[in-house]
Amino acid sequence: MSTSKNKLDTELVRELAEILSDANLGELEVEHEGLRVRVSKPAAPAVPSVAAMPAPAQNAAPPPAAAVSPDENRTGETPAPDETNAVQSPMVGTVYLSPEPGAKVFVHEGDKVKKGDTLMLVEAMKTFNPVESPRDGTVTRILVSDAQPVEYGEPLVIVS
Amino acid sequence: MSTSKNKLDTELVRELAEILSDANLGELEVEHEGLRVRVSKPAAPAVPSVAAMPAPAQNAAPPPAAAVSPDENRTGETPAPDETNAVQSPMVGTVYLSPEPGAKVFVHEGDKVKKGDTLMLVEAMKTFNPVESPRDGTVTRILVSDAQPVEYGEPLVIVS
Amino acid sequence: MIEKVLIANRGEIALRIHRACKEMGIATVAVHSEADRYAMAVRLADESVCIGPPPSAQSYLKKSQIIAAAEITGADAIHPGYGFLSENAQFAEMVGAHGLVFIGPKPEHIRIMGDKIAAKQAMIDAGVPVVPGSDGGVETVSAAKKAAKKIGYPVLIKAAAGGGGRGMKVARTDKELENAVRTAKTEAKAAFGDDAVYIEKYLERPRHIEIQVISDAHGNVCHLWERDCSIQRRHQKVFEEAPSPALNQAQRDDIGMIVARAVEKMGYLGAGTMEFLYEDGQFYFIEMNTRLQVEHPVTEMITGIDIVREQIRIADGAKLSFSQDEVMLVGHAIECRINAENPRSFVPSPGMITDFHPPGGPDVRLDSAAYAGYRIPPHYDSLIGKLIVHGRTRNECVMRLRRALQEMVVGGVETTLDLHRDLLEQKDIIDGDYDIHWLERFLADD
Amino acid sequence: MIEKVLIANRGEIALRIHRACKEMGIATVAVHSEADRYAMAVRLADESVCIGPPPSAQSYLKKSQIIAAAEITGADAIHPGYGFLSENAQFAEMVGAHGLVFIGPKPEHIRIMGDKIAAKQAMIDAGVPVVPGSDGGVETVSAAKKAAKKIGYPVLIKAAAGGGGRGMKVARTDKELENAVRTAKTEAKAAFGDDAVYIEKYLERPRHIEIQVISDAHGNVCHLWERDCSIQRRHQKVFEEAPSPALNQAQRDDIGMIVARAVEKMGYLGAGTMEFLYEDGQFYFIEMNTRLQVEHPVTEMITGIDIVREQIRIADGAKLSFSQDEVMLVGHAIECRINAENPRSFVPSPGMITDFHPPGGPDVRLDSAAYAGYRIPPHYDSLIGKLIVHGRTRNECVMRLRRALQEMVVGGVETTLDLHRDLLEQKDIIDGDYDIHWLERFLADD
Repeated sequence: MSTSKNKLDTELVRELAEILSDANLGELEVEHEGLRVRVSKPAAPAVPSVAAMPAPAQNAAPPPAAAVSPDENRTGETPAPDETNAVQSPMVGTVYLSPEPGAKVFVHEGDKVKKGDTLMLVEAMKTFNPVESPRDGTVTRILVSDAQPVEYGEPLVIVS
Repeated sequence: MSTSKNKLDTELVRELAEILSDANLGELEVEHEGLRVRVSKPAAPAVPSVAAMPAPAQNAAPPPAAAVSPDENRTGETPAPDETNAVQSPMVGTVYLSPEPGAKVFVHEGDKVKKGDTLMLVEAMKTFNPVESPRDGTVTRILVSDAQPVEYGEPLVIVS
Repeated sequence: MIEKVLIANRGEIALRIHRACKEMGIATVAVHSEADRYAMAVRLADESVCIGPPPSAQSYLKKSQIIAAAEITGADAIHPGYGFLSENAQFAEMVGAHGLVFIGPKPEHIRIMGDKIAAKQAMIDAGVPVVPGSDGGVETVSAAKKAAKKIGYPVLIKAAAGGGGRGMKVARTDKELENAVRTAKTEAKAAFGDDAVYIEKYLERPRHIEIQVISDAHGNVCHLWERDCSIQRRHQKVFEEAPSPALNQAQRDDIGMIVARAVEKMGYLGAGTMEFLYEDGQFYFIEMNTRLQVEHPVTEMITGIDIVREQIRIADGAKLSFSQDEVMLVGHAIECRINAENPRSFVPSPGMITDFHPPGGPDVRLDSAAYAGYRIPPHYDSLIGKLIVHGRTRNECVMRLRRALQEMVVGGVETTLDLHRDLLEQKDIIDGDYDIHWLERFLADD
Repeated sequence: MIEKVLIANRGEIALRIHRACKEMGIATVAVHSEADRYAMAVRLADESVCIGPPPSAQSYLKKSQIIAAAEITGADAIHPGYGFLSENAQFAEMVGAHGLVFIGPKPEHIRIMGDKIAAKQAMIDAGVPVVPGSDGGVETVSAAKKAAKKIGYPVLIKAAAGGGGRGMKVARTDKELENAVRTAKTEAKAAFGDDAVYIEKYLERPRHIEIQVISDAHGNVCHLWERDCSIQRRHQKVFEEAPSPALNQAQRDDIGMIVARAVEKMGYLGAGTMEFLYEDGQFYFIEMNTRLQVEHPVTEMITGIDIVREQIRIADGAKLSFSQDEVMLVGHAIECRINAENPRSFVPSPGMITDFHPPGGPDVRLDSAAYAGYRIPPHYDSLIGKLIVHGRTRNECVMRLRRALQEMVVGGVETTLDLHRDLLEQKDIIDGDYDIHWLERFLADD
């Protein structure tokens, strides 16, 4: 894992991703001198791969508590919000909406925030990690509740 | 990890993406002197059932003599004739084109025949069963050779 | 020396036989109806021959076509599987008359065991316990009443030529008996062309326990323990296990040796199964199946013996590859029959299997000819697979079976997988506490 | 009492652990990277937690994220599988420090065995035969020459911190040794940040034979016989079998007892494997893997023991469920590793598996997390399944494996199935006559 590679690769990857997007491709793979890069679009929600993908847990009848992770259940209850401007959890942990129990929450829906403002905390292994706003904007939706466990990449809040 | 790669690849990739689009292809892969590029369109929503049918025998590599029945091999050698007017074997057995060894064949290609005329015999378990023409017509094609084993429903001769 | 076997069957058992042959270096010929052109055994076999249109009577039951197929392919033996021609003595004779080896018992034993009255008499002669009943057929209603008085009600009226539960009636009084005998005779005549019926004691809550036996042409006979097949619906087995949760090792040894001795006395050749009802510590012979059984894999999993392989070896004149002392009994095995049927109404569900994902991992076996993209034809029975699971203990086996059932996916058709998932949650099943009526009661209550 | 296990791994071994848990009534938590959202273990687990982006360093190797996942799901134990964090002593310690059970050995044993020089010394102390070599590291070229003179050429130069064959050089003369030591030190420094190297006797045509051991916290230790893993390519095992065709029962008993006694002396806990080179009747310790091995199923198939189940029981404080006398050795088992790779160039072939049809029938096991429609991510190793077959004899096993390989279909990606089909036709494989260089020679000749 040489670090020099990382820098130079990401440039290439960015460029390939642009091409993918521009040319409206599904997948793109380049291999050259020991380096291989593949970029692909997420499978569109319409296509046959869904049908072809058996869902053992759902089909299999009485599995205890169904093989769906808790958070998937949760978001399943309400119509999925537009997550394009969502701030995602940078880590696995427990999310807190206020600095300490009983204190005021960092932000409410409708609040204006600046880039770098703390939106919430994620606690993992006894350390509290601030989740900062990536941009100036308005908090249009808070997607999690206080003290809820979150996984990596889980949308927490929408700032648009 | 040469840096030259960055410049060189993306140009080529763009060009390949264009070709893919222009030619309305699904996927395109190029390999040349250590460089491999693959570009593909997002999976189209049309195909599933055909692709979903695995062909164990054909894929499975070295099965002795391949899992294809002899007659399938045979018809595979020549372009399949139009079998709409084919007379099929009524049973499993051995087909004979003449009443006895050395005798003249019942019919030649091009012969005119009447409904009920004997076209060939199928022998099974020491009994000889005549195959009769189902209609008046012309023998346009004989699909089997003398003393060949045939299965049920195998096309023997075309009378049109 | 058998070098090419024609498999005169279809579905999972055709594939099972193909597998045994390939593992012995023997070439295979799959015969098939027009409806089975894309069957797994046909695709995998070295050669295949279409023998007729979809109806069984014109294909899988067509003796002449099957023998002709053996002739044109140069097969030297025929394995009949189960069902179809497997217990047809005339077919076994024809196979022999054409210089081919029939992989199964001698025609005379098929014939005796095909006649329930003769079979019962043969068992009495061989010292096998039978259900108390009329000594031979009952011709008239009054003869039936006399026999019933001797046996004691309730009694069962059975067609001598019957099988699979067809033509069976229960009577608890003289009056019920009158109707039952008349109806049974009429039905037997219509179904089998033979109106002979006989009477037996009707057991209230018996288990169905069967003993697997196998013998070679050199006088060696072994029993391979029992299978408990009490979980049945309309006399069709649904769920089978070995060993039976109801027997202890002494009972198992006893009945096994009784059966082995009887089979030895008969001079029976090959694999066979003696079926018993078991109630209150007593065994009652009901019939002998002179063929491979659907549920043979549960025995294979506890003994490590490949029964189909042994059948072929025996037909080829070889000795059994083990002695009675070497027959192991390791752990516990359960089989679930997976049918393409609605899991409650049992209405068949033929059609295209769109997804097929078998369970894997330790001690899980799937015998199935299904695959993703396979179209189940509507012409035959609805068995699409058998899931067989082994564990070191019955509890381990049950737990493993549960997780295997949860992994398995069959898409596009309805299957009885859900019934089995339900069964594995029932206390009686978990405890092994059931009789042959348990499943019907469970389904009625539900 | 362990009630919920977090599986800190991916692919087939994550599924393997999930299966063992479900069969014990234990709930499962699958952690996964963003690339593994649709992985089979994730779909089947009771709960799942995404722990990071696709690169292993940011997900499966991220200790804090895995422990956080255990905390938010309330898991009480972590099974590390193989690879990733399975032999990371620091992780094992962290798991314990957070009040969770690490399903694996004690950190100190992971640590000792992770250092090749310390491991070898520990084995010498415990009476295990080792490869003759330098007693500890060689600092200089002249020290290396002195050691090589004592051992006798050819010799092997190895990185103390190495593994998987990286940083190994052969030298047959003093001159070769000079270069080899210098290169090895440079490479070791670059690869492992530690330039310590040591010297061992180089065996010309050894077999790789490893002994599976397992011990509980109550002083009970059993060995579960050996596995022969000589068929390797670039030090990666390809095909494994048990028992080894090269050993007789006396040799098997001897080495098994030597290993069991050494493990007992160490106070080692859980499952582990001692790897040996074997040549001319002599065993030479090479390393001990302090974790579950990829090839553990071959041992499971000949012993009937579920090793993962035992690991969990041991971590939970239970006693081994068997004694050494009860460890069976029934028949023979072979495992084929099926990789998504070109079967000759071994170039990985990630992508969508369009068709997936596993083989079935008796004594065939498939451990695979693949399914039709699954997209193999390009970020991880290319193992997509392990086909393990058992037979009463080695010949039966080979024949069964052949037919199973012929049945199996994986469409959409290239796989090494064809390599295994080829191997099973080679006389040396059929005869069991091979050493650790056999496969490389075979591939070079081809």
